[in-house]
Order: sequence, then structure tokens, then C-alpha cells
Amino acid sequence: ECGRISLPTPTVHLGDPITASCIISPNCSHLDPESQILWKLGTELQPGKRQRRLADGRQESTITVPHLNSPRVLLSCCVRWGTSLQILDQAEVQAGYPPTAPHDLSCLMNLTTNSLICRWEPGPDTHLSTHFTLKSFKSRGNCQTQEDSILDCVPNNGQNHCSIPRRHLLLYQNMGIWVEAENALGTNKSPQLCLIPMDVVKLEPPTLWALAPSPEVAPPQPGCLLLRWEPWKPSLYIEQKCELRHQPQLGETSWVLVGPLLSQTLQYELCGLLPSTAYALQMRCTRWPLPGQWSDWSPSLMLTTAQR
Amino acid sequence: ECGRISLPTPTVHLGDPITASCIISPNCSHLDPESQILWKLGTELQPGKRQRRLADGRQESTITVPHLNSPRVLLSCCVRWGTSLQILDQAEVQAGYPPTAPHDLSCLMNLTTNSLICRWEPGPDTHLSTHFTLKSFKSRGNCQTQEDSILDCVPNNGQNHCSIPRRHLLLYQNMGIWVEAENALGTNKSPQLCLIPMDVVKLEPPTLWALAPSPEVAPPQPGCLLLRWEPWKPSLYIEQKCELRHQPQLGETSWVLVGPLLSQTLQYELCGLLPSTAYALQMRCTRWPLPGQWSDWSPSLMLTTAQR
Amino acid sequence: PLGPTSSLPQSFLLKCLEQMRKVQADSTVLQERLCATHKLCHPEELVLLGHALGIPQPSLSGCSSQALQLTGCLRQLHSALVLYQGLLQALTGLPPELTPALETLQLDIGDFAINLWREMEELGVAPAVPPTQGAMPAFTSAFQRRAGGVLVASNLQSFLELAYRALRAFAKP
Repeated sequence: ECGRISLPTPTVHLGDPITASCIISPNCSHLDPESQILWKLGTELQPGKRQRRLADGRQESTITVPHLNSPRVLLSCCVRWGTSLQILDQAEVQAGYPPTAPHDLSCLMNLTTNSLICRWEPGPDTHLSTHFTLKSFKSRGNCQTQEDSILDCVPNNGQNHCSIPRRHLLLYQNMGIWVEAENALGTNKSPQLCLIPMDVVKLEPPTLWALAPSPEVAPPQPGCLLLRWEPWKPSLYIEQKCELRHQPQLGETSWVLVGPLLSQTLQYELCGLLPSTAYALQMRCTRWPLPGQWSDWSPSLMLTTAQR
Repeated sequence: ECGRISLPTPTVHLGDPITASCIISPNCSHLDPESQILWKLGTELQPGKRQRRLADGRQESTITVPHLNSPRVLLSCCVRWGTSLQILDQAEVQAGYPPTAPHDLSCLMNLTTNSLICRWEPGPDTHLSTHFTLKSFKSRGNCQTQEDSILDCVPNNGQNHCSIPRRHLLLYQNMGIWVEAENALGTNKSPQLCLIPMDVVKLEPPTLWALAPSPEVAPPQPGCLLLRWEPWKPSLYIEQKCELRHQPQLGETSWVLVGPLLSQTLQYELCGLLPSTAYALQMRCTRWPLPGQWSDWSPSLMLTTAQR
Repeated sequence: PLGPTSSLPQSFLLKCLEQMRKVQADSTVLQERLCATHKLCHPEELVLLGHALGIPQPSLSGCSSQALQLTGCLRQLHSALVLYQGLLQALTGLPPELTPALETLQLDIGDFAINLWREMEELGVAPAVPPTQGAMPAFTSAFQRRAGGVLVASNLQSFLELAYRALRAFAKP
């Protein structure tokens, strides 16, 4: 071995100094053991080194880089050899920040994937490889006591959401959830959520239809529309309330909200609209009276009211 | 155990007969051991059964279904119990065909995925779960002698193609390849191919550009176009020949083929075209003089020839 | 047996030249990655280390234009490929971002060595005992593996240029 760099740590805080040493060994073939050791930071020769001969005859050079200002730096230990500069060893130094506490942790129970999907904001870039883990435990009461922990949920690389599968969940019991961030400079935790999976269920939107006039169904009055809707099939077992919103297709008038409405109606007459006007109608539902999250609005149903 | 059906085989040829027997045991609680055993095929009660009492007192009923004409049938062994018909055991019988020999096996060496991709025609539906496996071995000469076999390539479910990764291939040596099909009624093999992976290499199309007039490049004559092209970058190490085809964008005239052309040209004047006419131009290349497969045609380059 | 400068079968020669160009391209990719990710862009900066590590280089005396000799040259080319297979094997453990480039190079050199050996057998010029890799350098640190990668890739490029010229010379009847 001709030269060996040693570093106190391969990772430092951005802007902090770092001191490295390089020892060149006398039995490195073709190398003059008294050679002057030179340092390169990236491709730049670096001043400010101190060289001394050790008791066993090896030469040691020490250098302090006052401020490491870029996240990744290559430090090379070199010697002059004839007219060329020879690299004997090279070390990679990383600089960055410890993770801040992840925030805005929120979870939704998704009945399509049958999993609890949690999202969070990772916080500012630490410039270091930072791993996030969603941790959780089952609990009685308000998550003060931890019963049994649930398997860590590790998101795919670089993603800030993770899904806890149904088999790890008690849908109607409290669970404590938080996110842990870790990199070479430290770890940090988000505030803990305490939730019941079913109380954060988010349904898929209901399906909204126009009701075609038929012998049983009289055509709608001018300025009225005949509708019917059905909740999302997999959520039929859940008591829900819904909301309808409508706005003329043309022009800038904002949505008008109608609700609360039953989650299922075979026939509904919506009045108070402008006659012979094209309307966009959307609906959404939420678990109710038990807690839940509103579904997204359904795709728009385009209908035109009868003439006067 | 109240009743147990036994079948010679759970799978038979479509249209063949099948004989099953059901034994009801005397120690089945609440069951009159002398009960008459009835058979249901699907939901239909089935005539033609023979019942006898075994030496040990158990009752055995045997039934022969003359022709099994649907791929999947449920056979139930039942007894009357009060006014109801009770099912004691149920067996699933599958009917279909043994696999025919897979055919039209063809392979291409894909330099993007760096794998040998083979496709085949599975042959008619056997109505049974049939597994296909791509088998291959490395060989000298013309695949008469098998050197060492290559790992079986199992396609994703239901797919009729499989990719052998680069690390299992000797790109410039012969290999024998065939497809095996197997289901409960038998196995069958495709004819064996003997090929050298690089000799079935299929390149990606070249890139075709118009050459903008510049001080060095005089504008094209009327009825001519100035072009240049480059082969697909990852195939630069492969000697190739190319072909160009062109046709007026409007009208139905067929493609006109120009070739063979070098695989790389900084400047090419294509003449013999109609003046001030919009043309679509495409190019393709193939390994040459060594064997290879033509690439697909490149996307069309749209150019208009100068006015007279 | 083949005369000193008799030519090689055309198809075999074309394949050899194609494979050489492929290995050259693979080697260039490895050099570019080492330069991009670790700023090790100049083999001249690592000569001293190369000596210390004892990275062997193949002899191609039989392929030089002055003493072009088909059997001798083919044997030296094959031994050189076997040597480079060993050197590339010794580099295993390079960081993940370099592994695909190294694996492709290892596979292509392995293919090339097999093709050359089988053709030599068919031409009746293969030595009785296949060559062995010999002692390989021990790369004891991540940096030594990276530096070794730069040096081996660079030496391999020079070897391939010389071998390419030699084989092209055998193409002329």
C-alpha cells in the first residue's frame, strides 16, 4: 500500500471543517519515501497541509479543509513523481444536514387497495441519503400505551408515502403512527398521529345519472333536472351522506352546493336552475354519521334544463 | 367423515367418460347408513348409478358420466335427508386436450434489454392450465451436441414470449432452443431452433435528419433533398447497411426503396423526386455483412423538395 | 498448420473485429463512469499506484507488425483475454453505479475468449494446455479497485487497438 487517507468521519455538517491525514509507506515501489505529500480537493490542489515523519519512518501529512460547502467532495492524497502528480489514495467526503422532523403526516384508508396510505412532507433537502420509515403500533385508548407494534412500512426509494396492508390493521381500533427520518448525521421524528383506520376512510365518488323521462317518470319542470345516484359499490355497507354541486357549463359562476343528501336516491328533482341551460353536476359522499373523509367529486354529468 | 368421492383422475380428455365412486360411512352422525346415494353433475341429478353395501357395512355408489363435454364440472355425492338433498362430498373434474406442439418459434437479440427474446404460437386452447417453458442449451457446431444447458425461461402467466438474459448467453456461439408445453394430459415440444444470438440481432432504427443549407452545404437542386443519418448509438460497433424509402405525403403512391446505403453519412443528396412536393422518408438498418434482422423503419421525416 | 501470415476465415474475422469494437465500447463506458463519478479521468495519475499494485500487462510480440505470426499472435491474444478476464474479476466490488458496466465488460471479454479458443481449436493452432490467469493483484480498498478499474480499462484499450490492427492484417489474403 502506497498511501492511505484516514478521516474521522466520512460525513460532516455542510460548512463544517474536516481534517484528514494521509500516510505514505516506505515500501511503496518506485516511490521516494521522502516525497512531499500534496492534497487535491476535487481537482484543485489544496494548501495548508502539515507533513511530519513518524517514528517508524513513514511520512504523514495532515490537512484541514476549513469549510466543506458542497455535498460531495473527493479528497486525493498525491505525490509528485517525475513531472506528473500521482494519486495514492482518494476519499469521498459527504456534507449535509441532519434530517428535520417530517411534517404534515396524514393518512387515508383506501378500500380499493385495502390499505392505510399515509403521506408526509419530508422537509428541506439534507443533501445526504435520507431514509424515511413509517412506524405504527396498535393501541387502546388514545395511543398513550403501545400494545403491539406493526411492521415498519418502508416507502419505495424517494417516495414520501407508504401503504400499511389490511392484515396489519385493526380497522376499528386506535393506532399510533409517525414517520422517522434518518441519515448519517442523525434521526428525527414527526409528531405522532392517533387514529382509527375506518375513521379516515376515503370513499370513491358515487355514480350520478340523469333520469330519462318514462311512463312512470314525468318530464322535469323548466329549470329542473331529474337525477338519480348510487354510492360506490364496495362502500354500500357504510352509512354515508352526500353532496351535490352544480354550475352552468358556460360562464364563470361558481359551484352551487346542495346537501346533505342521502347516499342513494332512485329519483331526485333538482330545481332552482336556469331554464334551457347546460349544467355540469358533480357529487361526493363521506361516511356519516361515523367519521370519514369526503370522496373526490365525481366526474361531471352534463345536463341541459328544459325550455320554459 | 360422512362421504368421500374418489376419482381415477381429476382430468380427462374432453368428451371422454369418467367413473367416480362415493362411499358413505356408517358413523356419520344423523345419517341413515342405508341411505340411497344420489349424484349431481353441476346442479343436475345424475341417473345411471350403481350402489352396493361393502363387507364392512359402508355403502358405495359408482357412477359413469359417458361424455364430459365441458372443461370444468362439479360432481357431488348426496343423500336425501328429510325433504332436503344433502351434499356429502364434491369433486371437480377438468376436461380438455393435451397440448399440441408450440410452433412458429422465433427469437431476436435485443440490444436494449440485452436479452434474447423468443416468441411462439401456443396452438389451440386446451381448456386446461397449460405451462410453457423455453428451454435452451449452449452448443458447438450445429446444436447436435448439448454442452451445458441454460436455465429454463418461464414466461409470465399466459404470455407466449420469454427473455433469456445476457449473462446466460454466448453471443457468438450456437445454442439450441425449443419450447415445451405441459398440462395435466401431457407434454409437447416445438421443433428445435439452432441459432447464434448475434446473428438474430435486431437493431433500433437509425436517426434521419434534413441537412440545413449552410455556407459549406449548397441548397439542394429542385427535386432533390439533402439528408444525413446516424445508426442507433448502441450499435455503432456493428457493421451495418441501411435502406431508405420515400413516398409523397399526399396520394397513394407506394414507397420507393433506395439502398443499400452506408450506415453513416454526413451528407446525402436524394434526387429524382418531384419538385415542391412534401415527402415522407424512413430508414432502416441491419447488421451486415454478418447476418442480422432488419430494424423497424424509423419514424417518418417530412421534407418538401425545392421549387423548380 | 497455418503459415505465419496466412489469413483467417472471413466470417470469423468479421466477428472478431465486431467483438473487439464491442469490448472497446464497453471499456469506454467503464472509463467514462469512473471519470464522472470519481473524477479518476487520467490513468497517467495512477501509474505509480499501478506499479505498486503490480497490474500485469500481456505480451503481444507475435502480433506486432514487425513480427506478425498468426499462430503465435492468436495464442497471445487469447492469453491476453484470459488475463483481462482475471483482472476484471479481481475488480468485483466496484460501487453499484459501476457494476453494470463492469459486468457487461466481463461477459463480452468472456465471450470473445471462448470464440477465439474455439476457432484456434478448429484451425488446429490451440496450445495443448489452455493458458491460466496467473497471479492477480489484490485491490484492498475501494479506491484501489477504482484506480485499478481505470488502469485495467486503459491498458485494455491499448491492447485492443494493437490486436485490431493485427487481425486486420490477417484479413488481407
